[in-house]
Amino acid sequence: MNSSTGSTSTGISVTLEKGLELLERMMLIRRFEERAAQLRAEGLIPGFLHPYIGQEASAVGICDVLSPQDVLTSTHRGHGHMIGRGADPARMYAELFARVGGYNQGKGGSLHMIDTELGFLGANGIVGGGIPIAGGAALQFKRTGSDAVAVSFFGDGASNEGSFHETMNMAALWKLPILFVCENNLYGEFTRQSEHMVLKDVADRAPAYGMPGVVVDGNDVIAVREVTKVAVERARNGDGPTLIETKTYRHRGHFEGDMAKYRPKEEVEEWMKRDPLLTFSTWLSTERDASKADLADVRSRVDTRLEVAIAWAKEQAHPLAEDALNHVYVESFNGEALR
Amino acid sequence: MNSSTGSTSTGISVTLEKGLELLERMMLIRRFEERAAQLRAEGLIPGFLHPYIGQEASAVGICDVLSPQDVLTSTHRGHGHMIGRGADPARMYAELFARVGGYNQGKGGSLHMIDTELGFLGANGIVGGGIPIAGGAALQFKRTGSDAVAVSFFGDGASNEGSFHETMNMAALWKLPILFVCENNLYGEFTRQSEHMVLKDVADRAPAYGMPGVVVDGNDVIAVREVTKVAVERARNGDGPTLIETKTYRHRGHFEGDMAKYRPKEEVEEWMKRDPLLTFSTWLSTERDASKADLADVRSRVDTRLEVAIAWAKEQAHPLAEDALNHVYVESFNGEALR
Amino acid sequence: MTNFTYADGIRQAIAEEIERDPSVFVIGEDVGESGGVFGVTKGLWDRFGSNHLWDTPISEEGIVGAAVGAALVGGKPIVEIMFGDFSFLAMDMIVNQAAKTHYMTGGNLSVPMVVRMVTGTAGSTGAQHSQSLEAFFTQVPGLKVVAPSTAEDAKGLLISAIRDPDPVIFFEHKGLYVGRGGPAGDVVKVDPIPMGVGKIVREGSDVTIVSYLKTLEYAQKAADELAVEGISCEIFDPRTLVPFDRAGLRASLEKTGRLLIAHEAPTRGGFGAEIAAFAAEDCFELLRAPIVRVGARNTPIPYAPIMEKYTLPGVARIAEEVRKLVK
Amino acid sequence: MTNFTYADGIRQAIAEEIERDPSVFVIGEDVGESGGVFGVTKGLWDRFGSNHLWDTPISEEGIVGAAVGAALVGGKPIVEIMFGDFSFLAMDMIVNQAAKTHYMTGGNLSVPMVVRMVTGTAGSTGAQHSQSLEAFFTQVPGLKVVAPSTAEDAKGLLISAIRDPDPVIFFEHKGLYVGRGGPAGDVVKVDPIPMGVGKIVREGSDVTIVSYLKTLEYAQKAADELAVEGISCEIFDPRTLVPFDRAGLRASLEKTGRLLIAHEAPTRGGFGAEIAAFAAEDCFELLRAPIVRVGARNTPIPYAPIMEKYTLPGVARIAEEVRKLVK
Ligand SMILES: Cc1ncc(C[n+]2csc(CCOP(=O)(O)OP(=O)(O)O)c2C)c(N)n1
Ligand SMILES: Cc1ncc(C[n+]2csc(CCOP(=O)(O)OP(=O)(O)O)c2C)c(N)n1
Ligand SMILES: [Mg+2]
Ligand SMILES: [Mg+2]
Repeated sequence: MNSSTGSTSTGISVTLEKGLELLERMMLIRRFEERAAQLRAEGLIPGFLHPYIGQEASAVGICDVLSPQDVLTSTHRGHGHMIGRGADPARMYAELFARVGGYNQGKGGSLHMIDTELGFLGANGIVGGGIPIAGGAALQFKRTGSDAVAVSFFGDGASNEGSFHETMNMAALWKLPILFVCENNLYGEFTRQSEHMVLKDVADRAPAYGMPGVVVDGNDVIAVREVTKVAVERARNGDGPTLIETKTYRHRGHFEGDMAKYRPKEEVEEWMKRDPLLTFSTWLSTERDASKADLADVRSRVDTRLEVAIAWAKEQAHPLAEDALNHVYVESFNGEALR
Repeated sequence: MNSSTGSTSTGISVTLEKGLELLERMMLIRRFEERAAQLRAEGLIPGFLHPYIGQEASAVGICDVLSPQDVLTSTHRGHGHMIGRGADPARMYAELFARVGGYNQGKGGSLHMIDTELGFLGANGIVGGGIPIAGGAALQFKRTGSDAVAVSFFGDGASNEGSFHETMNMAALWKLPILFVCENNLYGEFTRQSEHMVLKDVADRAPAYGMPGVVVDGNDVIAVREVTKVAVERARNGDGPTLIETKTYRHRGHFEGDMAKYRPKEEVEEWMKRDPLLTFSTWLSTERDASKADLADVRSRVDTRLEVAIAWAKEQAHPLAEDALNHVYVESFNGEALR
Repeated sequence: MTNFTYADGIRQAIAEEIERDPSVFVIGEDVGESGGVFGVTKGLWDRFGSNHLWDTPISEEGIVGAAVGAALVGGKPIVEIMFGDFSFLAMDMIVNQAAKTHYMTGGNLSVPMVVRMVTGTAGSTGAQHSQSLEAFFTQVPGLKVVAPSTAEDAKGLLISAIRDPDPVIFFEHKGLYVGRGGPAGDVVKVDPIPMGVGKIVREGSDVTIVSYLKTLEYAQKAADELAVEGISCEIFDPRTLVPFDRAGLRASLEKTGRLLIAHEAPTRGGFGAEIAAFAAEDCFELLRAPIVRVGARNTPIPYAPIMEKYTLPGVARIAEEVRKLVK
Repeated sequence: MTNFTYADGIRQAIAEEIERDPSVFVIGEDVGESGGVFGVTKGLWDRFGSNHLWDTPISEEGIVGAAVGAALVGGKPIVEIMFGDFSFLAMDMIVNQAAKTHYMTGGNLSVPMVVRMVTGTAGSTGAQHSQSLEAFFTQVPGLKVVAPSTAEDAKGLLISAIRDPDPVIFFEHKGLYVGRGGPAGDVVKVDPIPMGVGKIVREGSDVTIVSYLKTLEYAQKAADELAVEGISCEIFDPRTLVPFDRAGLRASLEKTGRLLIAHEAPTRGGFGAEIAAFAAEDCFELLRAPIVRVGARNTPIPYAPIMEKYTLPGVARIAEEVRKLVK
């Protein structure tokens, strides 16, 4: 077996300040999702929501290492990746509310959200759909000698799709600058990992392509950050891709509305103890002397920001019905719209 | 690495008689293909031909171990598998000649040939297309408690298709009675293996699914037979699938007409020395005291059989043009044809 | 009053057919213990066990391929594609393999498989979870295509589809599932409904409206509105798209001389084009007015409800087009 | 006489566009050093190197996905699908991803990608290597679809397709490749041909024949035959199917009042259905006779030449149907 297990965080190089920054980012995701669920219950969000709650350390740990020129593809569970990358919660809410001020002008919703300025190439409604696309971005970087890196987030369930296989193979073959980040939250929809694959570690699929695979505690933001650094450096150096498996757990059901009764109570309890925000807050207190006030500040900054964001989003205009006809094709084609 | 290398044949249990039988089967494939190429040049065969010449030991070694209830799926290079399984060269030629007496009544040709009585579920024009289908047959065997086994033949190039990945995973997960036989002839079309994957051994992809993978000299019919026995027993016992990689070489181009200039001369020469018919004939002479007459008899029996087959096939009727309208749907549907 | 929903019809057809023929089984993602994302197979796992409700990894091509292979050796698989949009990942197995097997093998093999596809919009499900893909399949020689609009039709047609020796694509509109995941309704006996037999849902004399799946409801409401204005609509539900009841449509056009086709798929290249082409070819002498198609506008399905509603054919657009047509 | 084949046109368009815009590149199976199975990219690898002729493993979904991703970050990929039939393995990337990206992102991203698909029959290539799949793509909002019939059109339209900011499906008929793998022909300068502009290939007054790709040749031969009998055919080659030159077709129907559509795809659900539906809707008052479609019969493509020929629309069937139509 070629895959190695990333050592658990020793916290090297993380100051209190940096730690609080990471915590705030994770908190922003958590609270964004909690508020989104409420707003959906209030009827403000019409479409699907797949909450990222519980997995925050994975997105934040990965994204913290990236540079501005890097690009990402994501999944149906994409809010965490977007916020991890630094997206604006206000425009995200506006998109969820289906408003023109949203990232996709109300055309995409949760499943298709993008932020072009951040190189966030999109959530995706198709399981495994983002993987080949990230591969293609990495191919273009390689072809043009760019030192940008592509990151593809996907789940344990997605690793059973053909798209995973085809892209892993090409990426390894061509030594593309890409990170395959499998967020293993133990379930694909209502199906346990043990019922969808034999292996315990998705990372053990990497050797099948001649690629390194690494397992990391996906609830430990520092540990994720450390393995990511290695993988990003490898990618930027032209040494090719890495498969990073972040072991994590979603606290809620598959989608907002799923009661997740298919999960054993003990399992849920066990993972709740390993809540990445909880454990990291504790670590910051004990290892970096974060004060209660420090932590409270983080929370209140996050809440303030989100309430401002929500208020802004609520004020955004609804699209016109006829806006549905735009953007089918690039409008400037031959100077006229083609419908 | 979980995959193991099958020991090279020691010839255990193969008598002269059995050896001559295996040789004859291989010779039948070889000569079938050579004659087919000639007949195509004469204008008797209108479609594609992908000759199996050079790979005979793989098909014959695998098929020799199977039982009547077992089923197989094949590829664009399927004649060897069919003959290995015992198909009738006369009906095969008739199909290639596009006659009604052919296996598919002239509707299929080389790429889609079947023999339902032999459980030969078909060549396939889609690379990787036969893999999920074999998986499905194995699933049905498992569901119904049958002790039949499914075999899927495919190439090194096909192992990069998503269908390979998805089916390997499901087969391992459900412990399906199936053999995945990757005939690695070093090329997918004009592309060397090293240009389509990083690994040297396709068998090393098996561990990614928790499946055993085994490499065997695909030009050694006895060695192939031995690893097949193990895999078939495993499958019949309910212990699940095996990936068998038979290392072999196609003597000719990818298809009839391809001059195969993309292959180094030395490589071709090297492999010609390892011609499975040549080496096995030699082995039979030295290790089993086969006489020159024994070997000559094999050849003449084969040639006689094929000439009779060709003559029969040439006599078969061409289909009527309107036969094209049959078999779009099962004719008995509601008592009338639906077109 | 009986409580018998569209989902009940589908569930009951599956249950009765498994009982009748144990080679019938369901295969798909989360179709087993969980009863499916839309709850359609709920309760069946308890009754028939995992051997008849086979849960799979997320591997659409492999799943449909497994169904094809199982069908070749005696199984009668019913595949559930959770959202029809995912069928694009299994297209090779459906179009290149299943649809052509009987033909390519000169009639020696056949693929008695049903692919159940959840189709259409259900409120901001977005561009990748809302498509109406009938025309991808109706054009494929070798496939049959079914599109029921009522609980009875869903049951009777699914029974026929399961017994059918050919691969059948069976569309189920999300908007017709009622009380998703709710308790199972009453068992209603429904005879198998033969394929290729349409149904006059409403008699009329001014125009024939052909519609199916969820859009049929809108057509009916439009007809109600129009009746008040003195416009008499005949509504024809083909129920199966392949085979299509050409004689039934022709008979209706003999009465009305006008044709409007309404469906949720985009107008361009939707199955309405085929219906229109048939009518313009074989019923030309009956036509007194242009053939009108009311499909979704030619856009992907947008997320925002306002835009989504605008793209889809609704009661108002159907009524409006009929008014223009009979003027 | 210039020696300039269909394959030359395609090859030259690619070469000129790579020279003009280095972000253009070709990606596909064996498109590189070997020059492709049909020899279309022959010589380009020597000229532009592997960075512009990117050979891949056999992984259609991954390949098209790679093109989509590359297009999102500044590349202008031209994918070669060796046989259009294999596109079923990449359908998700084409239909769910590429076609919808610009729309789903509210116009923020676009996918300037060309997918070159080798299409149609070429003599006993069988059911999985002979399909004509235009209607799979013409129905998809967000895709443009091009179907050139001559060397000049192939070159001019491919140039436009490469420069186009949207995903374009570009059909190349095997039967139009001449002297496959032969020496490259003369370089002929061709200006970009705008999309959506059809061409009257032959003027006439009795009937408008719409045809494209290889079938156009048969239509022309049929018209020659019919001319002798005093029947005057106008032939309209739309060249691009999406956008479709509706005005051009209408203008022709104003002259002839009769419409026949001939293409190699199966009649049921082929693009001819869309053309017929358009005409029956928007040009109804011009029509003096039923609209006739001459497509392949609704079967998979059989292997045997006798049957294959029978299923396809040829000169005789086109001529025969025109005769009936003008009678
Ligand atoms: C191709 C496809 N198949 C099925 C689905 C339905 N679906 C949405 S999310 C999901 C589970 C994905 O599991 P995993 O990849 O582990 O991601 P997670 O939801 O756990 O984050 C499924 C089956 C889909 N959206 N796309
Ligand atoms: C899906 C698909 N892609 C591409 C092709 C074209 N093609 C036919 S055979 C072949 C090479 C297959 O290589 P391999 O699997 O190694 O089998 P081999 O030909 O070496 O026996 C290719 C690319 C095809 N038939 N189907
Ligand atoms: Mg998961
Ligand atoms: Mg090979």
